[in-house]
Amino acid sequence: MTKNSLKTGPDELGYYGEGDAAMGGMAVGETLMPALHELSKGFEEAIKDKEFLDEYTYYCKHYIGRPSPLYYAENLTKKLGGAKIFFKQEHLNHTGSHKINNSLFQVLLAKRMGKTHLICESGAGQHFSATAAVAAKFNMPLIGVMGDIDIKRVNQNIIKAKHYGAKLEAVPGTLKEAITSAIKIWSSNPEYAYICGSAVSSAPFPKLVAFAQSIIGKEIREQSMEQEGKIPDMIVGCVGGGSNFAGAIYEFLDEPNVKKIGVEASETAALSNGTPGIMQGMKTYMLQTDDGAKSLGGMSLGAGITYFSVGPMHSYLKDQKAVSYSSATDQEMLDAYKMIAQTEGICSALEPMAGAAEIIFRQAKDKPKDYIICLSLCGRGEKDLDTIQEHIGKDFE
Amino acid sequence: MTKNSLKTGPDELGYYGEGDAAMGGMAVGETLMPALHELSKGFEEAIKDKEFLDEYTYYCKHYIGRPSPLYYAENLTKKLGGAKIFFKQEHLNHTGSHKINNSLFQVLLAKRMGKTHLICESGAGQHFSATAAVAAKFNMPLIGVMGDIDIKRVNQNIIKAKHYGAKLEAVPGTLKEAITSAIKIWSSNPEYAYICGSAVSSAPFPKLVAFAQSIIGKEIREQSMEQEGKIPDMIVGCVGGGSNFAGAIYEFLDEPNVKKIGVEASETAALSNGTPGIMQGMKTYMLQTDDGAKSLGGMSLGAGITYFSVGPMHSYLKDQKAVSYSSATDQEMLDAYKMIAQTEGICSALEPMAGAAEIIFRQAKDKPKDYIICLSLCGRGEKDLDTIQEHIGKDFE
Amino acid sequence: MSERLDKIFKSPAPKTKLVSYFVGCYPTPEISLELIKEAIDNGVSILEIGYCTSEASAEGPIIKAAHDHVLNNGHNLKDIIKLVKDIRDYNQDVGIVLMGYIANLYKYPISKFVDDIKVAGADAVLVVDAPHELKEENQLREALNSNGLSLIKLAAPTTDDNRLKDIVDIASGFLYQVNVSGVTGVKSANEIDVTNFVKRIRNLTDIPICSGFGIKSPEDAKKMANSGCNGVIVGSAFVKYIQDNIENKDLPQSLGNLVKNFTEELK
Amino acid sequence: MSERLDKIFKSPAPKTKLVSYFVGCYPTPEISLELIKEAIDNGVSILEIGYCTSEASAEGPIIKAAHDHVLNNGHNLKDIIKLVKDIRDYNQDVGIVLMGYIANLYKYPISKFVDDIKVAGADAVLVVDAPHELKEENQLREALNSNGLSLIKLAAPTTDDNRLKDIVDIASGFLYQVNVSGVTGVKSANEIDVTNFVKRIRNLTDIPICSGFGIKSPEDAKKMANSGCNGVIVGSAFVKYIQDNIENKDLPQSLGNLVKNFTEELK
Ligand SMILES: Cc1ncc(COP(=O)(O)O)c(C=O)c1O
Ligand SMILES: Cc1ncc(COP(=O)(O)O)c(C=O)c1O
Repeated sequence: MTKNSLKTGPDELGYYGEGDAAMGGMAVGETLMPALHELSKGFEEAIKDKEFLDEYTYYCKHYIGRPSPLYYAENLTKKLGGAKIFFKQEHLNHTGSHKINNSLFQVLLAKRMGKTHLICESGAGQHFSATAAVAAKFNMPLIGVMGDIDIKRVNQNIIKAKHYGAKLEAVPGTLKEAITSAIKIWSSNPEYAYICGSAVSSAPFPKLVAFAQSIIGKEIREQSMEQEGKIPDMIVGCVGGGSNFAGAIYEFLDEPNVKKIGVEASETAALSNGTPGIMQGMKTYMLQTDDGAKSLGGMSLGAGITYFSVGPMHSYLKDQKAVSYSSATDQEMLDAYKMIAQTEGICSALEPMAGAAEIIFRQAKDKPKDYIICLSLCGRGEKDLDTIQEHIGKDFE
Repeated sequence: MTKNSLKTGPDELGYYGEGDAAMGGMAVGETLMPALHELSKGFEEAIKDKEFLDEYTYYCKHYIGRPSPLYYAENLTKKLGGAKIFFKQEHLNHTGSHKINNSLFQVLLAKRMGKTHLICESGAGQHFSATAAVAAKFNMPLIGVMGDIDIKRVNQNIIKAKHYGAKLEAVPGTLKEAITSAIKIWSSNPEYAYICGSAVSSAPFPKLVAFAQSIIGKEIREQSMEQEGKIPDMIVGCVGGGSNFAGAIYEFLDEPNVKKIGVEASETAALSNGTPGIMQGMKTYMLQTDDGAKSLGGMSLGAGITYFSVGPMHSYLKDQKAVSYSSATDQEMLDAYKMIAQTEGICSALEPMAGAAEIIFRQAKDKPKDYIICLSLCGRGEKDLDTIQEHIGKDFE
Repeated sequence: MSERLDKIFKSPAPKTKLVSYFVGCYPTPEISLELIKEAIDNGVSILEIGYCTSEASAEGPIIKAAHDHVLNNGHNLKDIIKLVKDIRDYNQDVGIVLMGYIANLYKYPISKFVDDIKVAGADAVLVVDAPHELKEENQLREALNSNGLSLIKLAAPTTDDNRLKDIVDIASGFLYQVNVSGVTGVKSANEIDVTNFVKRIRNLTDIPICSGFGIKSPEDAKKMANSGCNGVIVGSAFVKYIQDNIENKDLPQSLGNLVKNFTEELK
Repeated sequence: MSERLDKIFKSPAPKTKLVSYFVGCYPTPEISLELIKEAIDNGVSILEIGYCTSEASAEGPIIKAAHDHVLNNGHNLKDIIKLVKDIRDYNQDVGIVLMGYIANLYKYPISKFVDDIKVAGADAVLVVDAPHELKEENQLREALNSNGLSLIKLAAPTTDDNRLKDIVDIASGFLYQVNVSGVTGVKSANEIDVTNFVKRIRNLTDIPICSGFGIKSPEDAKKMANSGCNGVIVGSAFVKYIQDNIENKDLPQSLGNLVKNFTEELK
């Protein structure tokens, strides 16, 4: 890694960038600091261990079903009449989203580190059901924490996690409350492994999660070269905590010719509308009151991107002007869902439809026909069917 | 193909085997006979057209996400303590089952034949949602027929199909009533393409569907050779109409060393408990009254294998003693579901759990450790979560 | 080849024969016989007596409901053959065609079926889902032919000339010309289409042609009679009438009147 | 380093200091001040005045409920600093530690925060989620130190000796020894564990040690005092008492009595 690479960060203490502007860090209670250092060490050792990496690759292939295809969305492309649009089909992964790349990696790491119990938080329940699947596979008990608002709207993931043998801990609220609660449970059981679901929280999680998800971008490069003879001109993904998008762009961070757009839910668009703050273990852009006392932000239909804050790598990349960040409304996501269901026969989760909306309504049309846009299509729609029916069900009658 | 190959059949009129014992044929009304001959011709031409086959292969890879992994179910293997068990992970396909292999093939064929409208029937709704996805992708209107009992229990598939733009036609009953109704609709619109969902009905469907699904077995061979250095000793799959199992075993039909077991639902075990008859377009084993006036059979929890009859290829293979057929009860399927969810972290559809039950309760234990059993894990469980909760939900509390 | 059917079509009157479909044993064996007697008395030339199967693939909702009723009452092909015998005992001139699906015949099995219906006095059999591609059709056709009975073949609007040639080559008794694609009792037949279709068949064969599907009223029947066909087939219209008046004590008589309305137009 | 804290720990009486945690401005700024005055009058040596953040990650249900109450009433760090000033006006000897999370300080921002609390009369700050790995901890610590104030550091059961060395090296005022892993007010502290932990710390430093988490009753406090620590910290027990008696007009006085029950055991 070169000195001027965007891939070098974060430093040992989890900082992306330097000086006061650095993002990330470790803002947690003393009880967990040893666990975080242990995890850092375990992570750095593991990724030098070829056997471990081979094990990860093995299960990526056989259990998750990787590589996920890079799919030319021909009908959507023609409908929009501009850029050539590709979907990175993460929704075809076992358990239905990109989350399992990370769950698998972290559970394998926990196993390597001799951990026997797991905790996780979840927003859309994708991370919970993915981690529960992997936990079953590696025979470790799991407690998953979720907000009651999310529990209602993504019920299937809860049932699946339960069938895999995981226990659910319900708290009032959504993802941010689940994260705070998960940290509390971890503090009470610091010998457990906390399987963090996005590129958020204290170091080393943002780095570790981005590492696990970076397989997405590596495959995009290979597949795009093989299929199109070049890498994409633009990569777009939704951003909740930012893990799928981090995974999609990491490979291309040092290639400024690849334009990168992360799309948040407009109700919780930390990068577009927030300011730097320190909450939930990290310094990063977030929506909070001026005095720093309260997190803010409304509700998006995308349960997994209803998060007032964002992973620190993205705050850094925003400050570096290396990546652009925008946001999409509920209506835009629903419109994108409908268009993609009907043109491509893909029932997507709502979260990635934030990215799709950016492409459909703002990016594709005015681009030349050989301009390649790759969308991280990071989740399938089963969990959102009730929500979609409730809002635009009549459109399909 | 050699004269004595089990792969040669069926003959031009759709018969598997010879003389009075031959199974299959074309037992449909005159109105549809020309359409069936046209389809036969279209099929035979298409499979000689490299461009067409390449197109199928292309979408298998990019749209469906093939190859599906051949996954070593290590925990289940250890739990049972006998044979080495592999899952052919068809549940990871786009739309969640093997059905899309066939939907894709038939819709591409329909397109090649200049068809503009599609009809299909469905039991578990997997074939409906898969065909609806492909229909959306190739921009063809689709009418799907389902029994009202099934519509209730696999509701998510109906919603997805609707989102893809398909129309649902509800009839009282389950799969058999849906098939009869679909044929009636086709008779009224013989210029439509009927996308038959299993290896059943009049010729050329059994052959055509088995051809489309045979990609499963081809991949099993390659993957098993690569991973294990040999082909499986046994292949097990559930049998409703028999398409996933046909697809899994076709490749190995002329290899008697590969033991093959098809597992029906015990309530509708046509091959174990039925006699030859002619209904729904084909001569085959079926459950019917002695006088041939009424189809019989109870209800299984596996919507997709609640079928009183079975594809004629299987009847032929049974008569030839080339393949064994057994059956599994609801309780066995539920037990297998639970075991696989908890040991492997896979939430399977109930149908393939008929095959899993055969392996778990009757095949694996007394086999040597290097004996390879491959299960066709042909569908994911989301559609069945309500049913599972209703029956064994409390087991997971 | 059935001599009785031959004789019926050779007879100049009525100009156009009325072929009427009844679901055998519907609503009960006794009433079914009464209805059929009235039909005979009011000028029907040929009776199609339907036997039932649960997976019938060519029946619209009207006939399906009648089939379900008979199946639920437990009457099967044996009862239908008995009905045929009773009809034949009542009348020796009317043509009797057993009509249904291959499922029941296969199980009967076929050779015994032919023996039994011959004894009962039937003239022909029409099997909806037994095209000549089907082995059992070949067996049945051979058994019928060698017993002086007919297998009634169908020609559909989708049947092209090549295939039509094959069909008329093996047709016996009369050719059942299906007017519209689809199930019974739903679509209406179009006069011009039917006329053209009759012409297309006439170019290939002299066999009597009976035109069926989509004939709902005496007026329809009259129009279709102009197409050049030798007979018109009415099914759902009669079954529907029976359904609608099932509680009516005078049903046989009133059905007879309805049949007369048709036969009057076809004289 | 705060001279006042130094003086408190150098003073021989009480033998074990009572450090009591109150949620600042809870239930209201006025009552909060009354409660704290009573605590002072009943022998508390050091006050921890909690300021609130919505994402507090170390608080159990009791303190979380109080935090939510204060946040919902719209009181923020500024109001807490005003409360500190009022307390200091009332009493010049009691130690005052502001306790909370880095979120609010960062936004204040830190340098101004230190200026303001110095003026208000606080002695130290304890930031739950600011380990020495955090840049803002370093800034805060430096600013406090150069203003004669202390940053209170924590040692947890999970902190190993190597890390403990780093912590005691930078500790000031006293060391907050966390007795149990977890959130406030849930688990109970175990006497033997605490004694061993105090010994482990004592091996490395002479800094006063205050032992907190899991001390629920005067008896608990007395037991913990035997561990060799210099102070015991009681938080949830007082907050819970306030919660349970929030409607009580005599709450300040009765809280004072409760505090006295503790201080009596620690003399
Ligand atoms: C389908 C899906 N997409 C996206 C996200 C957002 O997470 P991230 O920003 O970490 O990719 C989630 C989180 O639950 C999700 O389930
Ligand atoms: C998941 C699944 N498995 C199996 C089947 C049975 O079909 P077949 O026997 O054709 O494979 C179905 C049919 O709907 C299905 O959905």
